[in-house]
Amino acid sequence: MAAVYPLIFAALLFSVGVYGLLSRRHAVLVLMSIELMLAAVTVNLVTFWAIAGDALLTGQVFALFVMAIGAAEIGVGLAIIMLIYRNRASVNIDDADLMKY
Amino acid sequence: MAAPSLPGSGLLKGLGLTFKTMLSPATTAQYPHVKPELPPRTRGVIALMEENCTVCMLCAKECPDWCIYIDSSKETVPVEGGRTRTRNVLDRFAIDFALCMYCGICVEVCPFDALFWSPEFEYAEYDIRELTHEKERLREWMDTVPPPPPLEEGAVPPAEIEAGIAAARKEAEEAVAKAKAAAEGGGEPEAEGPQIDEELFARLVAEGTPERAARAKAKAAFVKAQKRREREQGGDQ
Amino acid sequence: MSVPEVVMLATGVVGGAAALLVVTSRNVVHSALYLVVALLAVAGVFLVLGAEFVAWAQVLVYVGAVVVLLLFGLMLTRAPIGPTGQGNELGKAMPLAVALAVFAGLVALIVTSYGGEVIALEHVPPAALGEVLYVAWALPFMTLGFLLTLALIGAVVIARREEGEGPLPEPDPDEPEAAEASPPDSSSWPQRQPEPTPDEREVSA
Amino acid sequence: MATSVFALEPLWLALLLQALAALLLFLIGAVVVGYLEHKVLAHMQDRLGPMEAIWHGIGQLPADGLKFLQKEDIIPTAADRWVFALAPAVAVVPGVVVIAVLPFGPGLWLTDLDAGIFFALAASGVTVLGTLMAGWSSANKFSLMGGLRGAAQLISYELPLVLAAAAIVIQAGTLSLPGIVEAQHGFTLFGVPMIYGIPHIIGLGLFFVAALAELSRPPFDMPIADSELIAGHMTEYTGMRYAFFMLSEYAGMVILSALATVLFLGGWYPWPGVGLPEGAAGMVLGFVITFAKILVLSAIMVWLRATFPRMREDQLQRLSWSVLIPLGLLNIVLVATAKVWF
Repeated sequence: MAAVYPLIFAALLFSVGVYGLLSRRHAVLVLMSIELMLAAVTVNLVTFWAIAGDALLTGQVFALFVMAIGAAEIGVGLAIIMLIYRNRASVNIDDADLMKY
Repeated sequence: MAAPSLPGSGLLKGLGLTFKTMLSPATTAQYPHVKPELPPRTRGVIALMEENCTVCMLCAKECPDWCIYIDSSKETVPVEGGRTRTRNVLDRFAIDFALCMYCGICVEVCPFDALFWSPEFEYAEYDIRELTHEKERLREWMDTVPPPPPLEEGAVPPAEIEAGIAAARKEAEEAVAKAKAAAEGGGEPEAEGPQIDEELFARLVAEGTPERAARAKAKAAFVKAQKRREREQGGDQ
Repeated sequence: MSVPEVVMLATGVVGGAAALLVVTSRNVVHSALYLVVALLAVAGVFLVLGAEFVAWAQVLVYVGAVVVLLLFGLMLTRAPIGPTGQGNELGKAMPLAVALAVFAGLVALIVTSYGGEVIALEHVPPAALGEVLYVAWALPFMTLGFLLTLALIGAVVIARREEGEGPLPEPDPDEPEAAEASPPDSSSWPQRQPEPTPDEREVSA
Repeated sequence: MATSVFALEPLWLALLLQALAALLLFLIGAVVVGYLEHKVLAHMQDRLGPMEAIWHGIGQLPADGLKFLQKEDIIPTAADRWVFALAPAVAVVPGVVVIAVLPFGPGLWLTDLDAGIFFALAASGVTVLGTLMAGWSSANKFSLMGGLRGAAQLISYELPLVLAAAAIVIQAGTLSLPGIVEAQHGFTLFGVPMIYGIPHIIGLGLFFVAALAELSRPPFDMPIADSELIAGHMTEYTGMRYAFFMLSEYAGMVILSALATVLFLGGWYPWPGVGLPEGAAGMVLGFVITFAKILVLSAIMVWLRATFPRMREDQLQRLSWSVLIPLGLLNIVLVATAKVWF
């Protein structure tokens, strides 16, 4: 199977994630975009492992690691969003600008 | 203080109870296949004894739901050798069981025992309008009305029934006496004074009670005893 | 075209379309549901590539936990039925340009570098993955576990409601009229008033 | 190890037969367990349950299915149409998919995945999405509360479930479900052949309690909670869509009972060390034994439903996070220690 298919799929996911991250202001949507980018990274990792044929399965292991990081990130990120919502009654990330001044 | 129990023993006790219940036979009545055993005073439906109805309208007036419909007309009855009389004829008697709340006031107020409770309950209809039942149907239900339950052991019978029995007996006795007198050849019946309980009278007089009061008391006791005797005889029949 | 390529193309198209819908949908909950589809497509790609365990882990962790957590968070903050006004500024030229540039650059890079590369698909049993994970990668794996524990504790600490920090502000006992004069707005969830921003403070001062 | 009876050529025929068999097993399992629940629950409440359909009500569930089919399909005006319509399917599909890896007898499985138990747990975790989608899209506050409770509950109880299964995986040394059954077949405790359920009694308890909570069955039925939330996420559903939710609940009972059977009760073997005859007779016997074990476990679930009142939401969360999960971790440590020691 040609290697470009999964790689282009990963590139598509990543750029869609970039677009979402830059254009959307809803905090949870931003988290989702980050998840998309992380998923693109895992696809890349697994694809490169499949191309290289590593005996230590580095790509797969790192994909698992990225997943764990993603889960941790979602947990902490949502906790922060909940806190902001409780204090400011908004989930718009532009409203969370208290530290700017 | 309750003895300290193992944690979780309450849970096990509950499980045991449900398991025991599962093994015991179920109490469900398989209704359409097995008819329920209804108590004798079940308020299933109101039946009409059409012959007893005098169109007094008491039931219709007392009904809180106004669900009894009565139509009647006057009919003249020729009487031989006298003036013609009029009487009420029942043309329509209907109860709307969609409105009826089964309070039983109509049965209670009917002065002529024309309305009864029947244990019949299977008269459901698909259309609510068909729940208005006419007197023919109500009369049919009369056949399902059970006889009044027997009186309890040692209960005092209702006064009006007792009076009726007493009157009937007296009439019969008089007839017998009259017949006897006729047979004996027209001898005047001996006018008996009121009988008294001689024993009690003697005892009361000995105790110093005025004679008139003692006589009255003795007489009352005698009448009471006689009534009891009559009742016992009636009960045997 | 071989069977794996067809499956890969199909999952790729579905996943890419779902990903696009995630960032363009006007309804945040729909976005989260499209994210499920996109992540499932990623799991499908893993399956085609022979990484079975990673694929199931993707389903268990992402679909079973992360997206559910996201939806849960969405519904706890605000559960809108229908489009929401918040954070839906579409059609911004800048993000679109950046995303397109990233995509074009990546595709050019991939095609020039891996244009002719062919993957020899092989299936890796979970046992083999387990062996390398617990032998060669034991230390990073444990570090990761430590990180996850820290993240868990951190999330609990952040989201925990402090003692006395109720959803409603305590009424001031000195000014009973004020409390009566402003009945709580029944249309909104009872919540604390947002603090005035520094600008407002300056204006009032 | 035996291979699947479905390993035949050509591929499309095998796939078609597998799909059909999975659907059939799903439906039959759900209907049988549904009937079991009707009857056992009834007798535990001093009732008889369904008695009219065919004989002692055995036709009741198919009749109910027919009735659901002809019911009007109502979608609330304010509902999110697509999500509302899709939610029951999302709740049902994982169940059908999981059936594919469950072994119902020697060779009687549709496919033997290397990561079978992992796949089963991952796929059954997707069911919660159906609950959430239904709860949110109904545009009803009871539904939303039910959906939220369901999500919170399923996330917290997924962990003890996976932890309990992980201990068995450590013990058996394989993730494959038929592999676990075979490993259990050769398991001896101090020289006596033994099912895993006896030394792993903690794991069995954890798995069972977590499974009950995963299924939102009483005493953990807060997402449905008919006395407070009407029917939770199912409040607005009618007809076939509602039937799908019921089907997924009953099929979930079958699936989790089957998983518990494989993990703790020796699968299709009557007892470890006691073999089955070769060939078709062994298959039939194995299927009967597996199904009997599944029915016993399902009956216990019904028994618990008949006995215990519903827990409170905070009690539920506390039970999971401060009792079951620490216990599950401790169980893994114990099992791993014992595995290395002996």
